Amino acid sequence: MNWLVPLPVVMPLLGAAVTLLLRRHPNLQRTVSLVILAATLAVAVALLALTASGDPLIVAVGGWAAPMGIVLVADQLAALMLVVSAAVTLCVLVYSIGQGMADQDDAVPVAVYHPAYLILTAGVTNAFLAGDLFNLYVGFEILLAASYVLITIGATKSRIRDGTTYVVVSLLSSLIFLTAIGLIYGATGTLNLAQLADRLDALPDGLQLGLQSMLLLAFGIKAAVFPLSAWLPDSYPTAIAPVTAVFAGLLTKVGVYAIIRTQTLLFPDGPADDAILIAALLTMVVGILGAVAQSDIKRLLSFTLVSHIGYMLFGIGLASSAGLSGAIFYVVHHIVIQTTLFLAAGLVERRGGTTALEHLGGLARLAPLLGVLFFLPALNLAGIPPFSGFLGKLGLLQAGVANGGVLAWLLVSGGVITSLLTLYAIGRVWNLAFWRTPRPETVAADGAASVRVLPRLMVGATLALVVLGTGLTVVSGPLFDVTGQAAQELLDREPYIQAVFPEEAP
Amino acid sequence: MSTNLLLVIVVGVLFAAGVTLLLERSLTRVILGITMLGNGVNVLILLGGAYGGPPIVGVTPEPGMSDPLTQAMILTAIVITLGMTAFLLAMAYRSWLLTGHDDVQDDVEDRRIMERAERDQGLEDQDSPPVTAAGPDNSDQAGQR
Amino acid sequence: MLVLLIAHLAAALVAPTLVRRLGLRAFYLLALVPASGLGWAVSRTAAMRDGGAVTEVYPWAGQVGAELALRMTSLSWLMVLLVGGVGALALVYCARYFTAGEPGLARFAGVFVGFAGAMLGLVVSDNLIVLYVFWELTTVFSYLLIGHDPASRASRLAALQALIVTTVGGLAMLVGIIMLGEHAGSYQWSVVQDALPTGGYLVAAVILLLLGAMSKSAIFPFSFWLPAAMAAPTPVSAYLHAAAMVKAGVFLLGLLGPALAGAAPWRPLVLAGGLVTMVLGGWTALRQHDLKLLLAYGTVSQLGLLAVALGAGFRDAALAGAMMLLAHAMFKAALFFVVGIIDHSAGTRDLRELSGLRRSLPSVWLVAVLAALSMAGVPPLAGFVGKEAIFDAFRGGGWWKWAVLAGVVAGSALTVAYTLRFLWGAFSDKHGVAPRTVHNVSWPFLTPPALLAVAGLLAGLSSPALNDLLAGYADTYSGAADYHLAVWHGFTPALALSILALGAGAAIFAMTARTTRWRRLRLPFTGADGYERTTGLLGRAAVEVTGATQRGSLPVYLGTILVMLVLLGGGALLAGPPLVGGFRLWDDPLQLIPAAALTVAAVFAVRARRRLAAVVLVGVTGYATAMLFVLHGAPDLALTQLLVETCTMVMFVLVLRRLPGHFAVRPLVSSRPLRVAIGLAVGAVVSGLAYAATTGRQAVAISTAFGEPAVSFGGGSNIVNVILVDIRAWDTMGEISVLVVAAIGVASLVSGGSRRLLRGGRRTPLPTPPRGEVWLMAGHTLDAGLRSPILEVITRLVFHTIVLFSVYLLFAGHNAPGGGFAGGLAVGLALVLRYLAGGRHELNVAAPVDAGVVMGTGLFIALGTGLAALVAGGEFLQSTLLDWHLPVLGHVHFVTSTIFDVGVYLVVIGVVLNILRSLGAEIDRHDRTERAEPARREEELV
Amino acid sequence: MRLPRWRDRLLTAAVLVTVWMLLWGVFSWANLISGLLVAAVVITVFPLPPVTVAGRPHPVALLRLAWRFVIDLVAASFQLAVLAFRFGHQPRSAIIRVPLRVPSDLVLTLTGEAVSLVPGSLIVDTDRASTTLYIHVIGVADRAAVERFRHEVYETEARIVRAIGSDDEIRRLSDPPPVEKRRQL
Amino acid sequence: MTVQTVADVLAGTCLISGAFLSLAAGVGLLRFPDLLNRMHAATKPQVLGLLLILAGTALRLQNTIDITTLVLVGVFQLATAPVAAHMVGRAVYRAGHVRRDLLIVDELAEDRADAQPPSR
Amino acid sequence: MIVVGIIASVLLCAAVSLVLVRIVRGPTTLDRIVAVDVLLAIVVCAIAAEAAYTRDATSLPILVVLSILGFVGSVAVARFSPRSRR
Ligand code: NA
Ligand code: NA
Repeated sequence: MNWLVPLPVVMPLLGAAVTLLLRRHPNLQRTVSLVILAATLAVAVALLALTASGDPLIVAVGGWAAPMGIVLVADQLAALMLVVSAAVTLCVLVYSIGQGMADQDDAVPVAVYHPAYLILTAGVTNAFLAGDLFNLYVGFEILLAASYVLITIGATKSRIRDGTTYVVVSLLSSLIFLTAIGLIYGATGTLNLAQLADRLDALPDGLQLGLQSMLLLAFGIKAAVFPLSAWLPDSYPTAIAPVTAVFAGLLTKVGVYAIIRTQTLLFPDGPADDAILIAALLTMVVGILGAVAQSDIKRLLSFTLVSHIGYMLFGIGLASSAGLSGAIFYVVHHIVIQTTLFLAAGLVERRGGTTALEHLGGLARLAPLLGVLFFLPALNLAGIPPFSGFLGKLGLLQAGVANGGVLAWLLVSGGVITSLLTLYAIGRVWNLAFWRTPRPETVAADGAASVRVLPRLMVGATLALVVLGTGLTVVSGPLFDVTGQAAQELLDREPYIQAVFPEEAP
Repeated sequence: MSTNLLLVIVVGVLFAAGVTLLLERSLTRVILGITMLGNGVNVLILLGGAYGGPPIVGVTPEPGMSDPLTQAMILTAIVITLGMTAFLLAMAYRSWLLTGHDDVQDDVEDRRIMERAERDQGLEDQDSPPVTAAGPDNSDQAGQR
Repeated sequence: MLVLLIAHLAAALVAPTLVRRLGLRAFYLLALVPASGLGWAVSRTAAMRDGGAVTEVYPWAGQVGAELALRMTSLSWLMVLLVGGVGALALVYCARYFTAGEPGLARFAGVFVGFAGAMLGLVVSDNLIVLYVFWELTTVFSYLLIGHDPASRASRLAALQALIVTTVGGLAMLVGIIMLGEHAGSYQWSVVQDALPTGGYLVAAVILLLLGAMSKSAIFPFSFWLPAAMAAPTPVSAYLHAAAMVKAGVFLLGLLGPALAGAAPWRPLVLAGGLVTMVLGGWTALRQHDLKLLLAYGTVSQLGLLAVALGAGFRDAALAGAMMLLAHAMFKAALFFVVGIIDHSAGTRDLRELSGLRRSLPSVWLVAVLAALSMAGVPPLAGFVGKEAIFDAFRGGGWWKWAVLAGVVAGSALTVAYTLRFLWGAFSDKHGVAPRTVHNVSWPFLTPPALLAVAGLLAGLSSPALNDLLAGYADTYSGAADYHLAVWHGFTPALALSILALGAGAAIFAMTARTTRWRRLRLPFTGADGYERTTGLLGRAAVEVTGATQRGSLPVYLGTILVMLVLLGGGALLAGPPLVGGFRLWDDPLQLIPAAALTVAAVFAVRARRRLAAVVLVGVTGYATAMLFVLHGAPDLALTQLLVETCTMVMFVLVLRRLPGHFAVRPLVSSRPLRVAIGLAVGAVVSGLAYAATTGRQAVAISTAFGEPAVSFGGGSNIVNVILVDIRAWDTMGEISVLVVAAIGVASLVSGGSRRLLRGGRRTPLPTPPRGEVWLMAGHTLDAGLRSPILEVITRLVFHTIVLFSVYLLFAGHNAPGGGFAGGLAVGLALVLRYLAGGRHELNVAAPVDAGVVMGTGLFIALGTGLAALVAGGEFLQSTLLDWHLPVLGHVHFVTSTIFDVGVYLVVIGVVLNILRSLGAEIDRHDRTERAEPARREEELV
Repeated sequence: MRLPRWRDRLLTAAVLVTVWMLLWGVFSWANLISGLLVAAVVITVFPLPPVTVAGRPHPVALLRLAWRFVIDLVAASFQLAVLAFRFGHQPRSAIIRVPLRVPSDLVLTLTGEAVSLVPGSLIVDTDRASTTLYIHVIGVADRAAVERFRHEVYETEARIVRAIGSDDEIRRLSDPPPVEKRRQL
Repeated sequence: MTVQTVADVLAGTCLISGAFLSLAAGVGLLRFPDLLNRMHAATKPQVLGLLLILAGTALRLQNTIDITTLVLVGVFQLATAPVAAHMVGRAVYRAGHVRRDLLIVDELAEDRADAQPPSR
Repeated sequence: MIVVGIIASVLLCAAVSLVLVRIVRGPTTLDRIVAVDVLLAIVVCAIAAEAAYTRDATSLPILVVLSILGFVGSVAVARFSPRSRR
């Protein structure tokens, strides 16, 4: 079944090619995109099932065996990420189709959106599957290039301004990543991750640390780790809702994924773990304080996004099986929830005409369903039990307590405070936007515009994600099985390396 | 492995110049900075591969070939940089079309919060209990910090 | 038990629909759900004797210790009774309390039932994680219930306050739970209590757990949230604050006490907190005018008492506490219900406005008195039994018990006093206040409080029977089992204390009724102040921190990243061994020339004040880099770099023709030294790393083995090209996707999302060319001043040649420098030439296809070769060598990866075409519209 | 009308095939056939107006043209190099109008090219309607030198037309130089 | 003196002359007073210098495959270099970067003045 | 041949330096573009000379590219040079 492995990348690219050819047929384009992403989801699920045995699936692309050619590696972690990302991208696609049809594609030109969106998906899946450092870079480039297009779609003044921040910072991170690759290749003469795992060990410590920190820097920017995170809240909120949603949910997590992968596989001795923990703490606290200071839902959510990246780093920095498992669980949770919240924020914007808190009010009464669509994921984000946010946090806190070090305890406290402040920030949003009596201006606008009806597809897509997010609670047992196994595989390294180089097995 | 000092210096020069341009406000300069950094990275990658003749079988004997893999990487990087440059230039143009210049502006919302911080105010939130007795126009507090 | 929980959940979900369908009658139906909990608990009564337990375990997320382990022991049995019983009654009460049109009623019903379910789950959880789950759920549901009237700011704020304060405690508790659980290796309380840690670890855990319990139960200093939460509708107050939410805290004390009360911080914290709360709560209750608030502070006070009793950590106190828990639930719920009735029929709860209700609402009065006397501790009511048991428990045995006893007695006196104030305030005839006119109270409205009040009486009377059931819990404590619950123990010191409390209470009431000076007596600092100050500080901190870190400025962000690079990279360099690896000055002295040129150009590019000058200088660095490639034995790179440089130059020119010639002088002049410093530092660090990395190499590069397989498997002798189209074709596939999407983006940006986007081809018929020589298809459409016959003729002559050359590059690339990229770029530049010579119409005619179609086709071909290999049974993108011997042509050698390269070639052509259409033709069009219709341009800008 | 178009197309194809063979550097049947194929594809995919060459190549005249070109090139390059190294000397220059006698873009272009390629002269502008080249010349000291140069350009035109021009065009070379024509206007 | 040596000597001469012409171009480019004059200097390495060096290279490589390419390079360079020079020269003139004091005569300016202003 | 190589290198190096000065000095963009043209011509010469020196023809395609497409950049600049538009 190895032939399935390249498909999550190939199919979206094929879809992009087809949608480019079909650019004058919006309906066909939509159908193609939907079919492609649904198929990608199916393949991802199949891969998750196939890798459950603990043996990663390996494909030497083009038949060029490692380390010569590029290998794609689908282990539990990669497969899990594929499933989540495919599910989320599919829902967001439905949402954006709903939005596009409602707005007659004024804001989302189909001819640009669909190919770019599919290419974005391909980049994400490629990054997850990459078993080769340079191919990881290419995966990043694909998703970033597509994201540049998506974030500036419509090319309004504010989108250009905020998009510039995003694009330039991302380009810098890409350059740093490429620098790191150049240095790593210079030092080791290989690009294959499994082989690098071996060859990097042989390098002097200082050099290893230098290479590691360059990679961490590059991924840290993408993952929005403090102090490399300031670009995010300035750039994400301005884009159209589905774009913001999928960026917030998915793209930062690709950075986190890359950190997890490289830290565990390439630098298992963990000289940077303390630094990661400190960064995690700062990210959490500074991020959530930022959220508290905001008065716009989308910006506020962007800051919570930054803040909660800290949780994932926390687990990575602990470098224990429990910590990694918690971090991976949290990644999965956060992808779904953060996406959902931004989609809901998009609905809020449609219904209330804005996401600025000062102009919102009474949404719980005006649109009760929207209230539910926001409230549940919001609680989930704040880590209210029994939602997945709680379970992930629980796993992390347990790992932190089990670690018992001073930094770990600081992180536990920071995690708790962040959780509380997230609740506070979310509570303020709920109080103002949903509970407070509707603002006069909202009411006035409400009477006039029929636009304020929420398109069924958009609501349906959001609802599906809410259900998915809530469903994580129900399946948390099996999910923790997967994340636990993934974490164990990561720490062992051997399954990965042996899968890539079977002949060297003892 | 010994290394080519000249190329190391070239890398440094390109990075230094690229970064200096990158930190400017004019998008044109930023783009040029990125172009130069791109060249710098390419030379850096080149540096990581062996020096030699063109890696073409039959032209150069195999032990004397330069490293083809670094070249393939650089080629990929060059082409990607081309695409990105085009995109950034389009952004610069759009920015000019919309605002009359290509300077990257500061974020409005961030400015607002920074101003609040400078004026020593808390949240602007009608629904929280009043944060400090001092209102926005309590100026004697403002000068303290 | 799981069935019960699921029933609650299901009921909560259907409740809104039910209420919408059936109106208020739905509440009766919903009341059946908690009632079934009550019934179930009653049916399990027998099992509760002698410390029996009912247990159920279901898997959930065992990896984090979360298993649905449910276990009912005697204390939880008691709580189930209360939760179910009071819950059912509260729902029944709702049916009358609300009017049918009440906004948000449907949601309210669902939340209420959900809350009851959460409370039920909380008390039957054996797993501490699951307990926390339900604990937080009650918090959230209470948030929604307290904020039932969201239009009121007070109600919203109170809800948020309750949420935050109890969550603070909850999170602390969670950490405590985790500490215990991680130590024990299990989160099952029945396991954990036998595997407790010791020392400071235990102390910390206990403190954290107590924070949770105390904040939930509104123990000082967290008590402030509870009275504020009175903004909720009365049934909610009755339920949350009598039987449910706040009881969770004391329940936790009772649950953990047997195992943890011995830990150092437990008793001091619990007893001190409880006593202070009891006295302060009672005292404050005396000050209230709002009956509901009076009861609320009364609740605070009683919670203090319950905390003292259940947290004291020995058998008799626990027994007393359990009894008091039961009693309190009954009388407090009944009294809240009464207040609700009064509010309903008299229209106010302010005791200064209420007068004559004893006569107008005699039945209500009767119920109120019965409940109130239980609260005051008058025999033979349940409240008396409980309180006397407490007095007895703390009698004797150490100074701290005496101190507690004194406090409890004082608190009880205050309880008596505010009880009297309540009865007096609600029902008496007041001087100078006109008797309120009231509506009649229907019996279903009064039934719930009446039932509870009577239950209080019955519980008091049947206390010996209850003793057997509650002792099952109390006996889990160490200590002699010498006390039994009963109304009458004879003339004991406890009875004396009861009488003392009653008398003192009456005296205090009498005193406070006369004067108001005592009202000024209050603490200098309250929890509410603390909350406000904390949130205020939080707001300030948030703004300050965000203002400091979130500068909103791109250069600052980039600078931060680069400084981090310098710190991390430089730090690693300094941490490592000194850089002493071998080096050579150069590989070829000729490298000096491009290196020097590059340096000069780089320095002056940084200093350039004109855009195009900077572009040219940066271009020079590019050309110099190309020369370095040539000298390094990388002709493919040089070829591509030169083509790309030309392309880049053209793109710059196309865009910059619209921008001002000079850079604005304004920005960042002052920070220039800083920028240069960062630049130099980054340059130094990267150089250092490059040096360290390349001298640190020990292994042989994998690419040294590429030569032979490139020929035998890849079918090409240009290894770089074989890598690109075969060995690492997967990367190339990604790379062309990048190009495609970038090109789409360029079009999207330049056209600003307009729908004519990306469309190529001839849209409007061209004007017919004038008579005479025609060299280009649309040269005549260009302004005469821009045309040049020489350029047109040469373009005409070399265009096909360039395209031909590009095909050569494409096919020769496998064995010599070239390939799809270079070929595609060459065609692109040929098209640029056409555009330059003939203008935008010429471009359309030159390539009368949609650029998207070209890109799409190219991408499709590249992917298609990959998929074809997959279908044929190979790996994705696997190539095949084909060799034929044909007549005339001789030996033909073909590699399928060439088809892939053709795809690349097409993609690159499409990309350049698309970029050219956007940056060239589209901008031309803007220029035209701008000149033709200045007004419309304004519109576009906005 | 049909025949010349086919001839033009074949000419284009022949040029392309030649270039193709030169690029590969191997004169084989395989290259010839593939060259034809590629040329056909290129011409079909990117159609352009036919290159209407009125005349036909005259080999002797072509050789003469080439020879004179090389001579001029070497001489001018040498002169200009001397000029470059004559420090302290400010060379004078002129911009001259040269209306050609043969009204053809191709002749205009080729003459322009030939003039440009020889160092010391540069086409500053053209006027299509009157087939006029405006040439910047360096190192001319006076009016006489200007006229000498103008004459040289006419000779270049003549050599080019004689090499590739039609009979009609060659006949036009004997017309009086249009400089006077213009002045008369 | 073998044929090979003769070829090498010739090639060396060609290469050095070509390089020298490049240097002359550099000097002229730096020294000539106005842009149009500098452009003349620029033509030398593009034409004769290049042709010389290509000839030298051909003499060294001595095989058909490469010589044909060199021929093409020469032809292409001859075809395209004047176009660039012409376009730049035109732009220079139109932008007015001309030292008129160094011009003996400017017949283009005369014609411009006669005719209607250039069309846009 | 070594002597030839050294002499040619020195000459070309000197030429590059002079051209660079013009590129840096300007003063106009067109000055720079002319200088870049010369620079490219020198690059062609240098690559060809290198090929001659090493008798290695692999870089010849670069020469073809430069000879047939090198002029596009300057034409573009000239075509859109600010004042020639009107
Ligand atoms: Na050839
Ligand atoms: Na000339």
